[in-house]
Amino acid sequence: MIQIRFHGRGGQGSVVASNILAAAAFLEEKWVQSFPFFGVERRGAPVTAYTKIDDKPIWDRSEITEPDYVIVLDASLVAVVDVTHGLKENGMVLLNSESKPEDIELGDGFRIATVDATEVAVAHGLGSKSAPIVNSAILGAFSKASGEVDIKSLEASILKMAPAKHKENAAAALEAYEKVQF
Amino acid sequence: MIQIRFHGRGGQGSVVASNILAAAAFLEEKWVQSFPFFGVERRGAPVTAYTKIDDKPIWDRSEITEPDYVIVLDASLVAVVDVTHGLKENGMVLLNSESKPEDIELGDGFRIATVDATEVAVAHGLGSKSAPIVNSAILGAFSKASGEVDIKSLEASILKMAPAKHKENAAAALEAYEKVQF
Amino acid sequence: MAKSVEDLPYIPLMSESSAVNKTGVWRVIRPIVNQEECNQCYTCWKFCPDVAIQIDEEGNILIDYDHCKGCGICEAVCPKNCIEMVKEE
Amino acid sequence: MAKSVEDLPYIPLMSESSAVNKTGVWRVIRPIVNQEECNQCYTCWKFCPDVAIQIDEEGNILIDYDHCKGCGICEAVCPKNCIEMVKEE
Amino acid sequence: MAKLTIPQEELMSSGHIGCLGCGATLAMRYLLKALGKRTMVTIPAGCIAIMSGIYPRSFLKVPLLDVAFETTAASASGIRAALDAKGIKDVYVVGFGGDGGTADIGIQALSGTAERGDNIIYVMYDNEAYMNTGIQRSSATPFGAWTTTTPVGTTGDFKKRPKKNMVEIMVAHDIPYAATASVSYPEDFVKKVQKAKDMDGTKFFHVFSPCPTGWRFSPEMTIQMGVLAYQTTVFPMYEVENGVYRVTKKPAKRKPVTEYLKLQGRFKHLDDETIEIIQKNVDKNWEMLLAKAEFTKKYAE
Amino acid sequence: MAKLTIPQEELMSSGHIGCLGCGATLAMRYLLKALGKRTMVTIPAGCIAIMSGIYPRSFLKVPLLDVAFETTAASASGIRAALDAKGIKDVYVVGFGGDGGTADIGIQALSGTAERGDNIIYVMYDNEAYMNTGIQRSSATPFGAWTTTTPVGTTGDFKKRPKKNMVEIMVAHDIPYAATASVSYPEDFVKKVQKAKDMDGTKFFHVFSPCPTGWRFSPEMTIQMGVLAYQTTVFPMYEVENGVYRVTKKPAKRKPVTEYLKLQGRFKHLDDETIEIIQKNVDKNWEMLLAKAEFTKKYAE
Amino acid sequence: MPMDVMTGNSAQAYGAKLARAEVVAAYPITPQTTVVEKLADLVASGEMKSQYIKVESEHSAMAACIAASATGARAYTATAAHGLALMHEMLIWAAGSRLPIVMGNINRAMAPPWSVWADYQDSIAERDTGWMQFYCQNNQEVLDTVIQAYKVAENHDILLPAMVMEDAFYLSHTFEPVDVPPQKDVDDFLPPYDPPIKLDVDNPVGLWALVPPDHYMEFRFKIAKAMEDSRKVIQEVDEEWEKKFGRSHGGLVERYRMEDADAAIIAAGTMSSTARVAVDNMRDKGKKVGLARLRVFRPFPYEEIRQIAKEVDSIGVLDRSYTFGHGGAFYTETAGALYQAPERPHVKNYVIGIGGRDIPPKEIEGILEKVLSKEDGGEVEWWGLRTSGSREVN
Amino acid sequence: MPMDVMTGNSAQAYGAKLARAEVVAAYPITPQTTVVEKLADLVASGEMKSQYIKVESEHSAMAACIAASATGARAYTATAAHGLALMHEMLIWAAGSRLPIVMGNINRAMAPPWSVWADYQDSIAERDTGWMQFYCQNNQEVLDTVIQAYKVAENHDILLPAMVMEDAFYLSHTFEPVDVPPQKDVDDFLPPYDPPIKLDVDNPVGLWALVPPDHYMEFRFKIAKAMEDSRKVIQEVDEEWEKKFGRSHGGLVERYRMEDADAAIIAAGTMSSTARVAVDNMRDKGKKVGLARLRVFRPFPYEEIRQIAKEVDSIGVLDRSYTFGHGGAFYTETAGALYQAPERPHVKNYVIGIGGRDIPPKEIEGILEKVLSKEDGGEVEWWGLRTSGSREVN
Ligand SMILES: Cc1ncc(C[n+]2csc(CCOP(=O)(O)OP(=O)(O)O)c2C)c(N)n1
Ligand SMILES: Cc1ncc(C[n+]2csc(CCOP(=O)(O)OP(=O)(O)O)c2C)c(N)n1
Ligand code: SF4
Ligand code: SF4
Ligand code: SF4
Ligand code: SF4
Ligand code: SF4
Ligand code: SF4
Ligand SMILES: [Mg+2]
Ligand SMILES: [Mg+2]
Repeated sequence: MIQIRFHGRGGQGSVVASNILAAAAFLEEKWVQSFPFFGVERRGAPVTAYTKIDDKPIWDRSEITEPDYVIVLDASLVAVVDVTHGLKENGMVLLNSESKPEDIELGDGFRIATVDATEVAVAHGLGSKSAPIVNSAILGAFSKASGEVDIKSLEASILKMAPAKHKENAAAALEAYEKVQF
Repeated sequence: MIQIRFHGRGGQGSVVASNILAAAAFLEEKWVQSFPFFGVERRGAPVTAYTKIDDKPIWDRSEITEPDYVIVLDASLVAVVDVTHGLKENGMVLLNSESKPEDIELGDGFRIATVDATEVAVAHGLGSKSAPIVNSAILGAFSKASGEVDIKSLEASILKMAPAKHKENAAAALEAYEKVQF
Repeated sequence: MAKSVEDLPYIPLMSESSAVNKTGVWRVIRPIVNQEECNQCYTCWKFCPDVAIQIDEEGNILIDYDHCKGCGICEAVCPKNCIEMVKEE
Repeated sequence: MAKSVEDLPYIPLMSESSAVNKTGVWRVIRPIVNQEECNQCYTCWKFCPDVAIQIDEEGNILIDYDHCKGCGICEAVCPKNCIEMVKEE
Repeated sequence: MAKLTIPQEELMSSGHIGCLGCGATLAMRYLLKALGKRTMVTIPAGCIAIMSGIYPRSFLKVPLLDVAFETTAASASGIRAALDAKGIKDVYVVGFGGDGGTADIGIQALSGTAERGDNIIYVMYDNEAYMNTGIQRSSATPFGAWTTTTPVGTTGDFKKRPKKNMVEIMVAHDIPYAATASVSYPEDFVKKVQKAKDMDGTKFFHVFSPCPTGWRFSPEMTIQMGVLAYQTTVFPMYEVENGVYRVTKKPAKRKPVTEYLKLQGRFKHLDDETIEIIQKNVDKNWEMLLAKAEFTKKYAE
Repeated sequence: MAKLTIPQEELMSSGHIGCLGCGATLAMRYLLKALGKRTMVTIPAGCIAIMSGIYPRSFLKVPLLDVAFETTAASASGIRAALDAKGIKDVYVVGFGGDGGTADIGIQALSGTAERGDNIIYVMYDNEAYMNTGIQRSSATPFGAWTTTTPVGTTGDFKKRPKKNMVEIMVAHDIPYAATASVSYPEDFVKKVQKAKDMDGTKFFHVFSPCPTGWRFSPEMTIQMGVLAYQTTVFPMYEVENGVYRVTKKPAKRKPVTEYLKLQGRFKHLDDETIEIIQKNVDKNWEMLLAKAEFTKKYAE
Repeated sequence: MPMDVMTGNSAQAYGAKLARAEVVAAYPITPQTTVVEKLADLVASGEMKSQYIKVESEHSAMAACIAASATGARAYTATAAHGLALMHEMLIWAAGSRLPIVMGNINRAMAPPWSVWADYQDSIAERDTGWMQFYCQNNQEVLDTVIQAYKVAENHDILLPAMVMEDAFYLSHTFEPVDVPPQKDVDDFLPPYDPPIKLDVDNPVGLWALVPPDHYMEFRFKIAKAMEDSRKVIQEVDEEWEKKFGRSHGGLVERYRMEDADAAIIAAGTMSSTARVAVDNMRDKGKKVGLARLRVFRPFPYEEIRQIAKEVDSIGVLDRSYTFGHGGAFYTETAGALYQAPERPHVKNYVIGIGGRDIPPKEIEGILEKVLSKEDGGEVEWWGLRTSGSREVN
Repeated sequence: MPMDVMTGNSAQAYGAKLARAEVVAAYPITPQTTVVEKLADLVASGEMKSQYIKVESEHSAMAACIAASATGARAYTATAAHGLALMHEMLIWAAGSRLPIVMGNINRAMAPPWSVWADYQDSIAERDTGWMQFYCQNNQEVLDTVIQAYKVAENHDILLPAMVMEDAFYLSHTFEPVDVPPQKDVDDFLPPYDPPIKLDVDNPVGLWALVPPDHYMEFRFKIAKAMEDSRKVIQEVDEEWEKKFGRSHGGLVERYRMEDADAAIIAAGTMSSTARVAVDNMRDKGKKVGLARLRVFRPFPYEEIRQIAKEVDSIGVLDRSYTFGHGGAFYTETAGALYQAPERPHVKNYVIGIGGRDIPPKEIEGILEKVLSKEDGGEVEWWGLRTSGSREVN
């Protein structure tokens, strides 16, 4: 089973991202499960979501404590949330950041990938510079950096599930797929 | 245990009568229990109430099916209710009626007493001819006819418990005590 | 009469008219119509809360003593004063 | 930190100020006051929903960045346009 | 045979177990005359719920749904929704509740129904207290009245707050039609029902229904009690159609409230001073009503 | 240092977890400024109930009682009764509920409290939907609005009934004081609270509290939104004291409603025709309000 | 000998008065109505000093009691059937709040169909709310238990609400001897309510909070613990009462003629009152039967029940309610408690008196015969159900 | 392989849509909200033809469903926690009315303190109302069970309402594969609602009545009987479903790896989903353990439970709720049912996951170890309770 944890802010679409990722893997005939951390967070507050992907039905419904991947939608969260908590040995953190992976300091024992999802999103008209909607972009990057889900499946899933601007979201994912660094 | 059943009409005070009788017996250091037949009767509709009197605590809470006495507050009920139902062999029916006991036809096997409680009540200003409040008067008659409870206790109990016109009610009881025929 | 469980429907539905309740037994005073004086204005019919006044084919007022409770409203509202309440025996 | 049952009161009473919630971490844009231009009208103070603007002893406006969420209301209401919202790093 | 002033058909049966001279039953009787057979009625707890007597009897000749005390309006909404789902359009749905079931425990459901604009007719028969349970105060109990929970006692503990004004509250809900009516004026009531019944939305009727048992007057006086309430304008007759007030019957000369109060046991403890307060309030309300009728006139379409 | 226009003392704490630019919290902040320390507040479910964040934190510096969603007013009555029983007279008791908790599920308790005349202050902070649960329609949602339960869809299923008029409903309850207020006009709000707080009986405030999250506007616009609601008279500022209406702030020139509507995502589906309907209703309500103010003037003592 | 004669509902009201309830919030419902009326009389006559809130529904009654109790006032209400059911959410609230409210409940059947008669579905359906439940067998017990209940509920180790049950009509409207103790003695017994935490402007805290999974369970455990501890306190308070007033009501389970019994019935309320007569009659015939009266159903007296299993071979559990889909609640919980007992008497459920069907002693004697004989015929029997083959029952 | 991915709440809404619910009356509450929102979307998009009443409270939601169902329309609602509690009176009303309403309930903890997380007190506290109760373990089961529930409920021998439970967040907000069957197939499976009696102007009768003690008991018996009969119907409907749609959900009690088990746990909802992993892990270590999932709690599956007692030596009953004053309801009822069984395995109650505390497989493995060892230490254990001495649990 592959376990992915998302960190974002209320209103940024982390939960939608976790669902789109699950749906993409599902298109590849995987069994999936995704869910938010169950809180009462308001817009702006840090939030967490999870996706599990497996070859067989997933019966375990408990929270993910040892993720294989961590996806951070908003780099400013790194300062306030322990994003790598429990991350598996040799796991990967994917950050929305202008920086290069090698410039990110998060500790040892895992891989780092980065993509400037904000730039990509804004370029595709997804939100504004101060409130970009980066979830599709970062998923595109995840596809490439992790290799866990095909960008085609992701695209299909975005086209189906994005709450609005389907094409723009799909395009952003494709662009971020190309731009991710790891 | 002595068991008394009252028949009256909603609004005529049969339940109050059953309670006053119980309270009177209680003054004589008896254990008592009185309660209405549990219905949803409106004013005017036939209603039933019960009083039990004993020398020891009364634990049995079931309805009276075989009364020793039946008290009928409104003679017109005789036509519509089987007032003597279950009445014990040699039991007594006390009727509010102008007639003499010997003129009352209710069947055999029990004693009959009558008192014109309506007249007595109206004479003491208790209700009107068409809606007399006869409960005190008939209890006075019961005291004499049954001998089960002293008129003094009854008087005390009426003075304490009558909802209004305490003295008039007590006087009515005393008068009916004198006038009852059996 | 009380029915046994097998004879009861699955829910306690009301399928019988309340007219089976003979509320006439509640009555202690009885309205008597003086048909002579009645002008068939039907004020009494209109105000009877017990639907106990009927109008027959000739337009006469009929009291349904099975259900009349003897409230006295008909007497009170009759503009012709042609209803009288008398004590039941 | 999670407390054990022995260390908890018998009811979950609220006895601590919500100020321990450092809602400043929610902020993605930060208000910066230009104290020079500020005329101390306190309009910003009045409308801050997060009680994150204080008035110091000299009457100056102070932003409590531990709690300011960066809503931008202060900037929007300032008649002197002397608050600027800048992106957090 | 004179012409009848209200429909002859009886959709309420005799044999119900209301008290002698019960006003509430008259309200039901007139209502059904006005609406006819294709009507469904839902009834909460209250005197009206036990009118049928015991199982398996019904005092109505139309479908009747007994519902929980506080749910009349929501139940009517549910019936309407079911009929709509089935495409049945020609049936009137009526919620028929007492003042307690309407103005107290049922006001929330009613407010919801009115706000949604559900297409039902709501009738509040008002006997000004919880009668079924034995004369406890309701919010519709008038200022000054004795009830078993405002028992006067030695401390003068009668009802101290004014009667809740349900028509005003319903008008504030922006409904197409709200009106008062009285069992003493069946023609007026029937006319109003017939006027409103086919309007879309929630229609509200506040029907004055004197109760000899609870108000402590002799049963033959029921109709007279409604007449006096009208003549004193303790209970005026009016309607409000889309916000426009109209007084439907206006007494030639208003009688003093004492003529109404003095006949009822529930007011017998009142001193002159308190009666004066009542008179003043009645005067003010009447004046306000006339003023509203005047000033909303221009909105009449 | 300029003179502050509202009291300086902060009885609401920072660190609450309302969204950026939350109007509801401003309503609480101003209210407590107006009432001061000797105040007890009871709060039902709703955004305001979770403002403290998690156990053991409180966002208020005065006693706070969390209560079930529908019980705000009854709870306030209970607190008042307890204080009365103990002879404590100098404490204000406040029920502070959202529009849903007040105008929908809590209206019955409120109606009861008002009818009894219990001596409390009730504040409805109005963000025009169930926000805590994610923007579902309430009865206070205005005509035309999108919410998640009036989702427009392909069938044009936006809210079709007008906003429930809580002030009118409360005025119909014959209470000493009812008023509107807005978080955009704290001085007006504070003044009204201070005027009413010592009156005996139930006092009602309807406080316009824009919600960026639910109305879909940018958080810095909260105050502006209230200003526009006032300037368009979508939400007028007035008070009703013992039945006497008074407009407390009157815009020099009324702006067209589009200026208010167009800034909010929840109205973005509206076509011109529907906006026209909204404008007409706003016009009519404004006119009626002025007329009431005019005609009730004479009852002012 | 008692000093007065009154109904169970008057006894409730006097209980509340003697306990000096400071806030009463109540709404009328048959057959509780005379409780609220009596309270209104007591207040209107100045005999009782209470703030009496005449609420618009039972839901608000309980909400007001909760708020009043949280503000430090002793709060009382009474209700029945639909009123109790309408309070359901608030009952859970009161217990979760740890507020020692006392409430009279007059057990009445639930509609539909409408019925105003005795039946326990109303209070049984509140068994999961965290309230203590006392079922009374006579009016004296009603009055005494209201006062006892406050003493238990307000104990700082407990702080849980309590219901004091009366059977519809069988107690509520039945007039019988009751001793009304002097106010002074009751004051000695029951000190003023003094909660550890309350709403107070001079010491402002918030009550209740949002509690995520990291602590909610622990707070729930505290309620469970308090309810467990209440067993001892109920027992002690009844003993203290006996010392002071000369009568006990049996603690959690009252035993009647259980000495050397072979068979016993477990019952509650007025059914157990009548059952004493049945037991006496059977004993007169030499049959060794006894009665265990469930005075308290919450907390469930499993120890006392297990003790009975040690003593008898056969038990009949009488339920005046039925939980659709399983069985009478007194029965299923008794059986559940007995599962862990080493002894294993024959146990059977008799569903009886539903919807107010009258229960004369001879019916209970019939059951006792069956229990004695351990005759089986199924786990649950609806006693007195009118079937096409059955004898006429009342 | 399923066809779609969705949350449990979407599955509820699709269930109602596929069942062609004619009237929906609902009120939002976390975590049910997305059910009402999804339904609003389906109606607003024209995909679902329903009268959707956006009521002002849950009490009115159920009242409207009752009235609609009595008028012959298929009615649906969904709620959670306080919403369910507020309906309590109406739940008893719906069952007493014999109306086959189906309701989704998203199990959430009750306040105070406020909590929006998974806990069963809400629905357990409705165990005495006469509703069937289904507890689901995944979203597929949610969708399927809504439809199955109508089929059971509307059976003319049953005519009782049913609740379909989802765990807060663990299903309600969890996105996972779900097969949405074609409308046509569902129409074949579930014929239109056609009650024997309904409100109808052409055939006017009154519904419900005042029923004195002479008949009330008999009507109550009919409900009891219908609920008993529902056991068979639930089983049959699930089998028919399997035939048609290729999947069963286990009837009343789903058995997992019970072959030759020495010990078993009884659990429900998502806890039993996670427990499968725990059982697998234990089996991998050679430990003979199994799982019996309570899919249905009302009617209580006592036969199935007794069957389990025949097979194993030790049983742990897991409760995500606690009845103050007795024990977890699944436990006390299981023990009650087992009292009459000839076998007598060791039985113990584990209270776990209260207020949404997360339950990883290793916690359940810990319980399974204990159950296997029959280690005693009391009848009830609060598993994972944070005490001063305890290990850190998540
Ligand atoms: C929830 C609930 N609370 C209380 C009752 C008891 N109850 C039944 S009828 C009634 C009074 C009804 O008053 P109203 O609506 O004015 O009708 P009326 O009896 O006066 O005709 C009450 C309090 C009930 N049935 N349900
Ligand atoms: C009985 C009950 N039903 C539903 C809920 C769920 N609920 C909590 S807050 C809320 C909406 C509150 O709306 P409003 O009162 O307008 O306050 P807002 O959240 O908008 O501030 C709802 C529906 C609840 N807590 N209790
Ligand atoms: S007395 Fe009353 S019930 Fe009888 S006919 Fe006249 S009005 Fe009708
Ligand atoms: S009211 Fe009098 S006159 Fe008129 S119809 Fe009746 S009896 Fe005749
Ligand atoms: S940005 Fe918003 S929260 Fe921050 S100080 Fe300005 S008004 Fe307050
Ligand atoms: S609003 Fe602007 S000018 Fe006024 S005090 Fe604030 S910063 Fe200064
Ligand atoms: S109490 Fe009043 S309303 Fe009720 S039946 Fe009797 S007269 Fe009619
Ligand atoms: S949703 Fe609206 S009302 Fe609620 S906290 Fe956010 S901004 Fe405030
Ligand atoms: Mg009434
Ligand atoms: Mg709101």
